[in-house]
Amino acid sequence: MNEKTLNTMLEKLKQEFDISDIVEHKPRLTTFTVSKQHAETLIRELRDREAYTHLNFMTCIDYIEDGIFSLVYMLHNYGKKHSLGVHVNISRNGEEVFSIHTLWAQAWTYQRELREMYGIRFTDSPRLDEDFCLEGWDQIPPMRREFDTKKFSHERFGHREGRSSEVPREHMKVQLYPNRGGDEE
Amino acid sequence: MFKKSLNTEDTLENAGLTVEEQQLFSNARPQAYEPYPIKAVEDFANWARANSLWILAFGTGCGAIEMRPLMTARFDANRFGVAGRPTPRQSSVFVIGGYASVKTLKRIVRSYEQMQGPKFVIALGICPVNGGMYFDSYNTVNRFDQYLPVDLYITGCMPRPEVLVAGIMELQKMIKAGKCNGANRYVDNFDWYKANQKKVIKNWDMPDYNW
Amino acid sequence: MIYQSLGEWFDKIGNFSLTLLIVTVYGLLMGAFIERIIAKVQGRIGIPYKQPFINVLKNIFKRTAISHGIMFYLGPVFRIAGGIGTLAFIPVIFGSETFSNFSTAGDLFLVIYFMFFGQLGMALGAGESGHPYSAIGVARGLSQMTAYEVPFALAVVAIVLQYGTLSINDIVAAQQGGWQHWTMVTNWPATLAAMLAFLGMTGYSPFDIFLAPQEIPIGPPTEFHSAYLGLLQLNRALFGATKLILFMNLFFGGATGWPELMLKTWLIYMVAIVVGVAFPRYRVDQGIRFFFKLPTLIGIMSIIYVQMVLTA
Amino acid sequence: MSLRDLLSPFYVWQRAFEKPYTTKRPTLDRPGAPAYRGFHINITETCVGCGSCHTICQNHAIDMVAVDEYVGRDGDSGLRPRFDYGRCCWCGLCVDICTAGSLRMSNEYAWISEDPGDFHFTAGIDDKPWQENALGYRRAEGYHLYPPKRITMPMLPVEESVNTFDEVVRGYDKEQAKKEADRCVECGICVATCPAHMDVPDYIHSIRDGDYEKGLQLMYRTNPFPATCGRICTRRCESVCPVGILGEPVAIRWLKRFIVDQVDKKDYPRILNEPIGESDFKVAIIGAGPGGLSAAYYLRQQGHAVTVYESRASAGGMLRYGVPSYRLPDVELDKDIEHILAIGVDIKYDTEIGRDISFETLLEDNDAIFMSTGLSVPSSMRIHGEDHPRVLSGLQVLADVASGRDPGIGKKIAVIGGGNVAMDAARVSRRLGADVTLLYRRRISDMPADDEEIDESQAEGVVIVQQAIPVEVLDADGTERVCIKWGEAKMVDDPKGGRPRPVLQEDRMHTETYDCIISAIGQSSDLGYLSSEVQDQLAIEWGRFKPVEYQHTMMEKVFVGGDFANRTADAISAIEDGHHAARGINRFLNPDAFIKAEMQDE
Amino acid sequence: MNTIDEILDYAIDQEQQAADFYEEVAKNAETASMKKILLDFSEEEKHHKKILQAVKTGEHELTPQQEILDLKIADYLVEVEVSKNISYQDALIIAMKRERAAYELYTDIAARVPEGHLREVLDGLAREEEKHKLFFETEYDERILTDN
Amino acid sequence: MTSLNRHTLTGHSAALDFSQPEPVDLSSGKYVKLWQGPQHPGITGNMSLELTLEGDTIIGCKTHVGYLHRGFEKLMERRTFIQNFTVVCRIAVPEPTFNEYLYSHAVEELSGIEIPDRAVWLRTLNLELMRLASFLMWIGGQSGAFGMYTVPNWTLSHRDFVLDLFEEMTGARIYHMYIVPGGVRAGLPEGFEKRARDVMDSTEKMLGQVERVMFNNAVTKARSRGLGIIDPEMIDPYGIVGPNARACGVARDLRKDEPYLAYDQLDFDIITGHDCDAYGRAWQRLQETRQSIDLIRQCLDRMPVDGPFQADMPNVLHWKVPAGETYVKAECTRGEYGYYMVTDGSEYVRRVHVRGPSYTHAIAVMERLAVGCNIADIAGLMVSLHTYPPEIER
Repeated sequence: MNEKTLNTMLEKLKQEFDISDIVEHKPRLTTFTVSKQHAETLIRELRDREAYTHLNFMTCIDYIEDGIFSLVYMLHNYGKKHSLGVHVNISRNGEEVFSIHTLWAQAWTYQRELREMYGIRFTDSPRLDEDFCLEGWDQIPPMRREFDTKKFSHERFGHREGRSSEVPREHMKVQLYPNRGGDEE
Repeated sequence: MFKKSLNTEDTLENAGLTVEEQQLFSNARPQAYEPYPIKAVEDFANWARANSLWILAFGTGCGAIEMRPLMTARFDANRFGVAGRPTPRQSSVFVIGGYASVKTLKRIVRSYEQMQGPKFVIALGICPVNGGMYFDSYNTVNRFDQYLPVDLYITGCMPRPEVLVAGIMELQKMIKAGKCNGANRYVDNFDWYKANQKKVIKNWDMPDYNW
Repeated sequence: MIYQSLGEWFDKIGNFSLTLLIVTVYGLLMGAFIERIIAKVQGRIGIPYKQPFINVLKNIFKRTAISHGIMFYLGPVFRIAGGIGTLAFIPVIFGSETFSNFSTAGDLFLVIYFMFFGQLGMALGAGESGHPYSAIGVARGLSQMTAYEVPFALAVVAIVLQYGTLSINDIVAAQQGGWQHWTMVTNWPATLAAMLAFLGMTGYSPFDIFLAPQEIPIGPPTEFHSAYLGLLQLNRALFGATKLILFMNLFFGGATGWPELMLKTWLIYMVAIVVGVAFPRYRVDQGIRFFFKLPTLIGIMSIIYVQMVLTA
Repeated sequence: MSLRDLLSPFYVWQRAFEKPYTTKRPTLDRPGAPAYRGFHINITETCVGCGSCHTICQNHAIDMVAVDEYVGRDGDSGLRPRFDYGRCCWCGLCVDICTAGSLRMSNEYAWISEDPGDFHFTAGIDDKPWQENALGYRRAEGYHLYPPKRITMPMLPVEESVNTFDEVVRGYDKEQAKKEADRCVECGICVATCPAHMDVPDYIHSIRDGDYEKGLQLMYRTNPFPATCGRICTRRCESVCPVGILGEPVAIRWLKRFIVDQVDKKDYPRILNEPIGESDFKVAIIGAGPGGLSAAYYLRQQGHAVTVYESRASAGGMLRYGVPSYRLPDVELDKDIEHILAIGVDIKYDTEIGRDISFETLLEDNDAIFMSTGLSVPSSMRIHGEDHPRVLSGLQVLADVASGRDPGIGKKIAVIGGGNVAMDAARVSRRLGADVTLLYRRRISDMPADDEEIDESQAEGVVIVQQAIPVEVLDADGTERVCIKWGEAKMVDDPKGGRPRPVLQEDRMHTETYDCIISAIGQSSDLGYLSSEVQDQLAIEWGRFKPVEYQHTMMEKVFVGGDFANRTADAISAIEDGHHAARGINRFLNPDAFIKAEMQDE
Repeated sequence: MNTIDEILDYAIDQEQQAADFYEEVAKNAETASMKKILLDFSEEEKHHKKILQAVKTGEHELTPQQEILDLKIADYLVEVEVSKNISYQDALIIAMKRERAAYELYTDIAARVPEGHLREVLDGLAREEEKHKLFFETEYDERILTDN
Repeated sequence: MTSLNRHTLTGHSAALDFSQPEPVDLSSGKYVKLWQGPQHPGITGNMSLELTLEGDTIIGCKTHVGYLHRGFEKLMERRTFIQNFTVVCRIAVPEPTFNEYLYSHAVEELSGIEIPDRAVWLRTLNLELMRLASFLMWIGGQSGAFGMYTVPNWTLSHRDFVLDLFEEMTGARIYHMYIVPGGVRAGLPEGFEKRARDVMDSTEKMLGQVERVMFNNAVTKARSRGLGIIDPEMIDPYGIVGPNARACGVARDLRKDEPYLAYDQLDFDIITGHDCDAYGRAWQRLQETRQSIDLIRQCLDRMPVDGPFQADMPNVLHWKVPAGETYVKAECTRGEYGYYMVTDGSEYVRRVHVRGPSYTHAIAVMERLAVGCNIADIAGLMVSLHTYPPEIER
């Protein structure tokens, strides 16, 4: 997509919507952040007006340190061969989000997955509470960053015993120079 | 008939099932397989079992990908008496194709219990041994032998069809020698296995035993 | 059927048992042989000849820990009874006292009855298993059977009319004296109709939907296992061979010795195989449609042919 | 439904008359491809147990386990990888990363067992049938998971360097240092080999993080001479660096130097901010070389009153008087020394024991003594004519130059020896404008001097004559000059082992005249300041101190260290001796504290 | 010195003298460490003596044909005076020079006697002394000529 | 019953009607609920369909996945960049190299690494071989789903010959782990080109036979004509990509649209079809298989024989990729396969999202197309969409 048309479009959108952090990652991919209030309309506009008709995927990034989930809607315009990544930041603690299942047929599947993996609720999204990948999950949603999968796996599934490993450096210290080296007594 | 015998002493509760569902499943404990009293008969039976291994067509993990070449022209396992069988009732070998997610484990347990003895389990790949690639995954079990008895392990990721053939031959040898008694182990340690299964399968909405 | 003495009865039964054994073993062997031919087409080697026997033995040695009620037991029993019954009234070797079985004047009707009997019994047993796949398989099997029985029945009627007898032995006798006397030549439309029905009868592609592992596993015997399955397998071998013998008798001049029988039945079987490996399977509705079209037409034609041409 | 669609499928029968696709004996006929990634092979002899395979394995399939056979070899952790085939995914990353190139994979792939606990083995140690397989995966030529080549160090061009005493090595910039630090695999094998056991991987890590202050703190934990060692260390660490097995070792010394270069001297107190303990003890230290000052630094940290006695006018010992400033500028040495003194170490210059103050008095007045007087006496060649006035010692020449005196060497000189002192003498002489010939008994490859030194000196125009045994020094008749007679040597293998020994060939003698001859064949210690009784009490055997724990001697209060005691004759061992002695003195002074601590540990 | 036994006796005596020499020097040595070294040398000589005694009784055989490595260090070093505060380097030089002298002595004698058993014994003794010299030369090569 | 959402192809609105079918009253006895899978040979991989039947006709279908869920996206967050490349290939077993390529490409893009020319060609060859192998298996699967077991035996054998090539080239049959961030792991072994050409020749010959046997087949046509018709209107709203879309005449192929690797130097055209049914899709894939063979031959012709196959790389043990965000995609056998990667400058990746085409094909599209199908056709329909569960659930 040539730069000029892209910029024109972004300028236009900027006037109408609350858009920030526009980054052009490569000629065929631009991302920006839009406020939650404007997001649904913006995405619909992009689909209907700007011909970003293909939803590549929809996903979520957990910025635990900022306390937000960043929802990502990757839209593609086949005509211009250009992808737009729309970030929508929401709070990590149980904020409900608009659903786009009326825009794309597969969107509710993504939303069902995000509900399961992050615990995000989408308003009126069909079959939202059905199990998707997990069954009988009794922990915090696993894709949240505070969930420690290794620890969980070790506790619940256990490992075969009979394994132990030495650290070369420590091993050599014990074997070769037990009283020397950096450790102050 | 078996399924109605709800009041025998050594029964399982199958708690958690609705009353209608309880009627659908047996409550009787599984019983160990007793060899025929005459050794020659048992040996003959074992020979027949060894040479007619029907594998349950349940691709539980990546391992399923190598089952296809195995069963088709390149490796043609049919000539070793191996055949795929789509129903657990008729199968005698369960091939665990690698990792088992918790959700699949539930189905594996159920399918395994539906198989009629003597039955054998081959575990493919590294994941059933010690977690393999997914030792830290929250959704796959690490030690398959905690949940079902395994007769033979074939390591590799994935094990090639050639090793599968070798494994099948090894299994045949073991069966002929009468050494393959994983199913009896399952019966003997039934409560232990069930406890382990229930430890990881959290929504236990299936019967404890459903043969 | 009136026999002189009880001793003759015993002789008969003994002879029949021998026939039964030979035909079953032959059926199993033929199964392996056919499997190997299919394997060859698929670029494989295929099962060893002993495999069907081992499979049956293995299944019989297998433990059973499950039942779905009396009818479930009876399914395989009915089925094998159907198989044995069918064979019982077919003269296997023409002109041989030992291998003529209980063939009598109206045996053709009995044979056709027994052919149905087994299927229905099986259907009842499978239905009792309670498995939805069984039920679907049974529905498919029965509807397909109904479909292929039409051309088959028409063909049989045609030859009954042609030879004016209901005795298989007589029908075979009428075809003696060289290939030009075989029904295949004398009444080719009936043979054609019957052979098309035969495709459906053998359960190879394109008419194997009721046993299909892909579409629904594995049809009526989904729940059958161990010895029940062993019986079904035995029956499949026996019944398969019996059907071939019947077709051979009705349309291909029968056989005067075992080698002839084997060659002819194998060739007949090959018809199903030649078609079977080349085609996928029809859905059951497509199968029914198929049988109700061309084969039925040919069947009707064969009767007309008999009436107009042969008896004219 | 066309007729074609009915007939065309029968083509299927064509296949029936062709050869089947089936492999006849699948278990025998199909070995893995030549580069198949099958079961692991480890050449345990080559393996150094660096544990990179363990680190890179995402499945934690590799354990490093001790193999007794290999424990205690230099540059070898004594560990070998043990594989868990309940984890391994045969990605071969371990093979790719293997620093020693010892790990590879066979093309064997069949392992069947009834017991899931079976699938462990230590490759190369446990007997497995595939150990000898010639085929299997190897890392491809030209494929690396870490850069095998070192970042080139910027140097003063030879044309310039030969004319100046300015530092030759310019030091890395940040970008270069980061890149070089990146090459480290963090195995820590160097830590064992480093006499001071410095936390090499950790301070290299701090370079990658850009946290030089942390790096400095780490270095001072084991070595109070980082600026010095960053320039002139003999870097035994680099000789065992696993990265150097197949490529070039990580430039550990230059990275150390880089950290020091990044930190301004005036920030030292803030960054290091050593806690100074409370103590009433007095410790005397004889010799302000690296050993003595190192001991002083660590003793001072414990709060002891430390006094260093130095016979010369400046501290630093050999570092100042033996190492020329183009290798170690005084300002860098001072950076280290000044910080040591800054934490409260008292130093008395121009004070010679035995002359200004007696050893016995010292012993009397202090609670402990640490002696580290180094090797100050040049070894004599013990050949005829050696006492010729134009035969100078290398040490003397270097000390003269360091002190700013003219050693008066002339225009054409010969240096005898092959160690670092010889190299230094030769290169200093070049800088003073002389033509230098270096005579060495053995081959260049046998030289104990650093390879870099040898290369650089040759680049600077030093002519090295190898296998030349000096036999006699002669007067050059009627001149101020001197003649040396030397014979060619041939190298003979010693049947009892050891390196090949040079044997003089009497029929191949040469004589050459020089302005002077600098002898630098070795040094020995001067025990002159110790009375013979003291010497007896110290129980020196075969020219060495009897080894006792923590640098303690047989005398109660006396600890020794440095070249004086250990004979390895490099700064870093002296530093560690000092550190270790400090530890020993501490234990000696506060035995209760240690007993208590040890009891608590148990 | 005509018989083999006589020659061997002489050699044994020489070794004893050497041992005595080192003991004497050790007595006068200033430091205990140097004393220890010299006494070690003396022990070494006593060990040589034992070997020769064993040769005499036939328990040990001399090896006259053996090639002994000659490092020739003793050849070009200066003579050293025995003194009280003698260094290790000097002690080694003295020792190797003594062994060299003994070696030369036996070689000389051997050259004068006719070929035969006697000569073989003398040659063997020469080799033996050469071995001793090598011991000291190696020590010198290793510890003194360290080149650094 | 009236509320049941029976999709028809009349009118445009049908394509945009995404509403879920309302649950039926099972106790009425009029309907049967039937589970197909996970233990079922007619299912592509380990997944299951919850079917509601009225007679033989499906009136409701729900896809259930998760049997193969291993939490890759989570696992990748706690593995270093080099370690991840061994993990990703497990996401899609029949074509692992697409994962390897996309993962490596995303990492390279974020860290600004340019791979050498030879690596570009080796990757292209690898991906095309993978496409061929995958298509061969698919042809077998489609044929098997309709009950013809001859063709699977042939195609799977030839797939195995391609796997043999992989084994030589990469050192493994299934999980090649060949495309590594920074390039590839090795060059081609000696004699590879000839062996590859032999396999291409025999596969091409076999494909001819398959066309005669399977495609010009009255029964196949009877089964697959008119089965699972995708209305071209559905393509965007349902996110249908790859051969499924191209079979409807929509010329979308990332190899042409947004060329990656060496595809802009290869000579090929986008193949499109006009039958939107299962047969059309099968035909489309057969043609693409042939195209793939052609592309492999082109790759072999133009493969540089020497030169580096790995870019200059940092030490991977502590490799930090600069903070950034990217979405890379490639045309796999099923269509757009994409990796969305977010890094935060540490040694670990912040987030990876793997977009597999089956995500839409097997759930939204499948659930819709299944309605109105005969129960016997469900396996054929599913295979014709070329779904593969592990890439849905990861």
